[in-house]
Amino acid sequence: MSALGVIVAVLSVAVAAAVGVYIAAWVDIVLARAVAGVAVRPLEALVAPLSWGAAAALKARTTTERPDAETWALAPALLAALAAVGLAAVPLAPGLLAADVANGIVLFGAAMALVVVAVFLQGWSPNSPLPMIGGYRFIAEGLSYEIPLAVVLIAAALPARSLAIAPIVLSQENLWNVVRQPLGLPLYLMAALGLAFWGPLALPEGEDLAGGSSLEVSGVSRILWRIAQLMILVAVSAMGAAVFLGGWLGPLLPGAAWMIAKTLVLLVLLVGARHLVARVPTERYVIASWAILIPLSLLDVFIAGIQALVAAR
Amino acid sequence: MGLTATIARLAASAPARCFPLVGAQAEEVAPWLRLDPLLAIVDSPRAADVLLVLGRSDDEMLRAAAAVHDAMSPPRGVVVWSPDGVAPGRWPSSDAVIVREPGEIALTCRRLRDDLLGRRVTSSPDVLPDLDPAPWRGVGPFGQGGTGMTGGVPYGRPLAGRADDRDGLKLDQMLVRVGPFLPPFPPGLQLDVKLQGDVIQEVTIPAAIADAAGSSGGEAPLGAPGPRGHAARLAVAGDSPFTAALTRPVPIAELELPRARHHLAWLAEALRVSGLEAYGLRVLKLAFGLDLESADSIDALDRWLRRNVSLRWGTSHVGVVTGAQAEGLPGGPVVRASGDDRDARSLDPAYQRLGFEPVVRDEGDALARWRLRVAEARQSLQLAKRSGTSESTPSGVAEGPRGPLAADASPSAGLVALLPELLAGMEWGDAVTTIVSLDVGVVEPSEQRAAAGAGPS
Amino acid sequence: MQGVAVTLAIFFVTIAAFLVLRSAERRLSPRTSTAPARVPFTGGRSPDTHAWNRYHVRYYPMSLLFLAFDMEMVFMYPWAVVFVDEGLIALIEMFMFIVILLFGILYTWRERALEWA
Amino acid sequence: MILDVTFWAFAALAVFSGWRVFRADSMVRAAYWLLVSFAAVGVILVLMKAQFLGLILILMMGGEMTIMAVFMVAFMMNPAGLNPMTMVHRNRVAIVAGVVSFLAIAALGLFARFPTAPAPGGVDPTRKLGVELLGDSMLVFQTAGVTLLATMIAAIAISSARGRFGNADEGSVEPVQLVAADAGDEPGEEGPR
Repeated sequence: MSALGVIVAVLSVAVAAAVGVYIAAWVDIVLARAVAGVAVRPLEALVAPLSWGAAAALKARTTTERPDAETWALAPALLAALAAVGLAAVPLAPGLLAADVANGIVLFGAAMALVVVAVFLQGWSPNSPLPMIGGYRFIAEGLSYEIPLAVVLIAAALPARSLAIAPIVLSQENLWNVVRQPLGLPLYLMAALGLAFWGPLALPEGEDLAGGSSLEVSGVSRILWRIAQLMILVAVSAMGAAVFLGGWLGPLLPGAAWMIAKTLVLLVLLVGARHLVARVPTERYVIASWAILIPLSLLDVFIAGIQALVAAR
Repeated sequence: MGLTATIARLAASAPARCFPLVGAQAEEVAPWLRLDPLLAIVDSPRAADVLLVLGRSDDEMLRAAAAVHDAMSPPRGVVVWSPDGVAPGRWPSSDAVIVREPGEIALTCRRLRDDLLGRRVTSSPDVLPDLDPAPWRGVGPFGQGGTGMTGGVPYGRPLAGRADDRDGLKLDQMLVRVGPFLPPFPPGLQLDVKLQGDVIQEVTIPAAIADAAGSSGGEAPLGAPGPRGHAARLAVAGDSPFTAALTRPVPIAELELPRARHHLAWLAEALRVSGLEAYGLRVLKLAFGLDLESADSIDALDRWLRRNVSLRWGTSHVGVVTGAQAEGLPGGPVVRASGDDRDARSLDPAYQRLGFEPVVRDEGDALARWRLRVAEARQSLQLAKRSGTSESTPSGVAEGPRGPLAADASPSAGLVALLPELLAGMEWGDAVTTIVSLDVGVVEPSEQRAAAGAGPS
Repeated sequence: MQGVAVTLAIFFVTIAAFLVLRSAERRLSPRTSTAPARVPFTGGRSPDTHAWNRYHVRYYPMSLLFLAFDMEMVFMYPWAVVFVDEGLIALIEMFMFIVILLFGILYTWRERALEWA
Repeated sequence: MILDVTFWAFAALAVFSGWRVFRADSMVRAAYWLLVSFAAVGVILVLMKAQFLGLILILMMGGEMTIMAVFMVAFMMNPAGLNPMTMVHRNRVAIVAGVVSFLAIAALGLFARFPTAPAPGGVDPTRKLGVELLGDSMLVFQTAGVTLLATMIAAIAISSARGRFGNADEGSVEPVQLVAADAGDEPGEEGPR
């Protein structure tokens, strides 16, 4: 265990998260303009996240009458830390992995399970009605997407015979999981949108709650919350690329380039979903998740299981 | 300070984030502001740089406006749009920047924002006195104003009380005083919503609003397009063509284009509330540049809406207005979406000559109202195209985009009155979908209301 | 252990970094807070009570269902590791296990316990 | 050395946060202090080479403690502790129970014989756990499955106010009558009673 190795790993995850977040914010702006039918100007939009963030940063922090100040401060930090841990669990190339643990998808699952805590605290802490409704909504949402998320990751682990991510990537050498387990990636992406409370699953922060759990937040805290949310998007995109799109596997280019390219593809998909899919109603989402998505994810496990058995024979 | 200045320079190209307070006679200005790249309309005053006061407000709305102003995070500024160059009513903030021309609103906001962030202008000071809602400091055994487990006013407010609920649990009932400036709701709409969890138990309408919606006139359709683009569009004509049509013949094209434009602007807002802000902007652009040749664009829009499963999921079977409920309403798209074909235009010989048939849907839910409005927008373009120079026949009733206008009734009064019945038992999100789909227009100038009460002057 | 150390380091460093960044806003903008500025926003009118209350979680049956399924996941992870080695028998076992649990969802759905509005 | 420091740090955190659970006024805080305590124990498990168990503990407790928080808020008056209160009741019983269980665990720690040899290398504990669970018979899985099913059905039957034949407080109505009485009546449209 070398201290230098730990420092390098922490720094590289920080850089990856920062770059990923910036790209996500930029892609969001570009896609929004494209969908709105106004001139896109991708290069000009490159500075937009920076200037928008700067404008927001110069605002003072607001508070409410009797908030839970400590948990309110903790919420964005916790969300970001969980996203960073999730991102650290994803290998960039063979051997290039920050958090090399034997139970990679369990680590990822544990980090993502705690996202519910961060978002709930963000909504609960200000002691304000609309954010609180948002926070409670996210619990309903979180309890609904968590099981499909874990189950499709488990299905991907079946052919690899391991819960670590690198063997899962290697097990896709002949055929990527996106083809082998056709239900896996769509279910994963739906859960990923929920994790990032983004676009169609932005239930805690929906426009119907006037911003919901982040309604009372201003200034730097507001940007930090948005950054943490985008970090989650980046982390789930990277994990999706590794587990379903064959990670670093690919011809010609070096492995890391493939991994980055695949992550970006998923990131664009997830970010774009916000501009094309309407926000789903909370209650109907919960029912659909339990009555349809969870059974489908279990079906996915069986498809994966039968396939793994046939392949092993 | 060096750091602040550097960040302020970085921020210079960002849009000014505005929280609009839409008053009477400003409904036709407000939607188009979203099209301006200099501005970003935000949902929460906490995130806004500029409070944008549009049109005229009554005293009650001004009180709320002051509260919204104080809720904004400093540095903050105020821009008031007032065609006659004076601040509306008794607007208490003396440092408001007053704009006469609608076309200058965006640039003024942007300049004010830059000055605020660069610390060249001081942040607008609080309007309301710094008073706790109830005295609590040092009160009670712990000095926080509370007594016992649930008594007293800890930190200035009491705790919520219990109430029965349909699932047999007796938990707390939370009263949320919605409006008049809560973004997903129509400007001016005030509701006292009693919630348990996220389900609405009871909705009551504060007396003043019920009053306003019931009073005369004031349908505010969107102005006609003019030659000078944005600025000209924003220059509001004193009267809408629909109120004009009450008393004199108006070319049908001048009624039908604004109707289509109103429906599309409504659709843009409805899409925004559904989480599709970007697509809403596309629709808003279409509405802004709407002309007789836009039929294809509306068809494309209709196809897109019909294919979008997520929108259908969020709106079908939501907020059903039954046939019986529709019968009690004066008319309008809401009624026609519930299987009732009342439309003042059917009685107009000029429209009859054009072969006018009202668009009707039977489902009565939010989705039906969405589709009906798009279909009506399409129909309006056809009518406008076919009408040539023919004019409407004044009969004392004219069909506005929200329903029939008469000299003494606004079409929204019935809708506001229907809300308590419609919303009880709904989940919050569905309730918002329902309210948005009804297209309620609430804001009325208090002067007009007073004038209506005092009789002709 | 390197992986564990990195994970812990990343977690705590990120938390610390975000808390430090958050406290930076005091330098950027002076913070003022008056009573009217602290009123929770619902559109311009003051609330009668605190928002914190005995909040009626409408989805409580679903959350109980979740507890059972959370337990199910604990069984699935180790099962996934040994699945291929154990072969068909593992598939059948998990199939039966999951079908049993699906009856739970079916029952809940039929009882309309997932609905709340 | 670092390992020891980390272990003691998280052990201290687990104890500290366990103590905070009973000092917090807010139900949400109490629940999440307990989560912190569990998470610290989870990290300790990971440090003790039971990585899967440690992580799964954190994974499960994330959801579980949230559910607990939500239920505690729903059923406790003054759930956010706006008026200070004490979370400790029946102190004498609690002290006795605490001392007894501490002594029992301490005795276990002092007198039990722990294996002194380090865990053999090259063994994947998760794999071993899987083999143990699947084992020679289907007993473990199927017992767990049936138990969980019973849990679910019991939980729903007890907690849910609605049923497929109408609400619980109205008694059940036969489906045939339901169709006749309830035609076109959306449940969402009912007002609160």
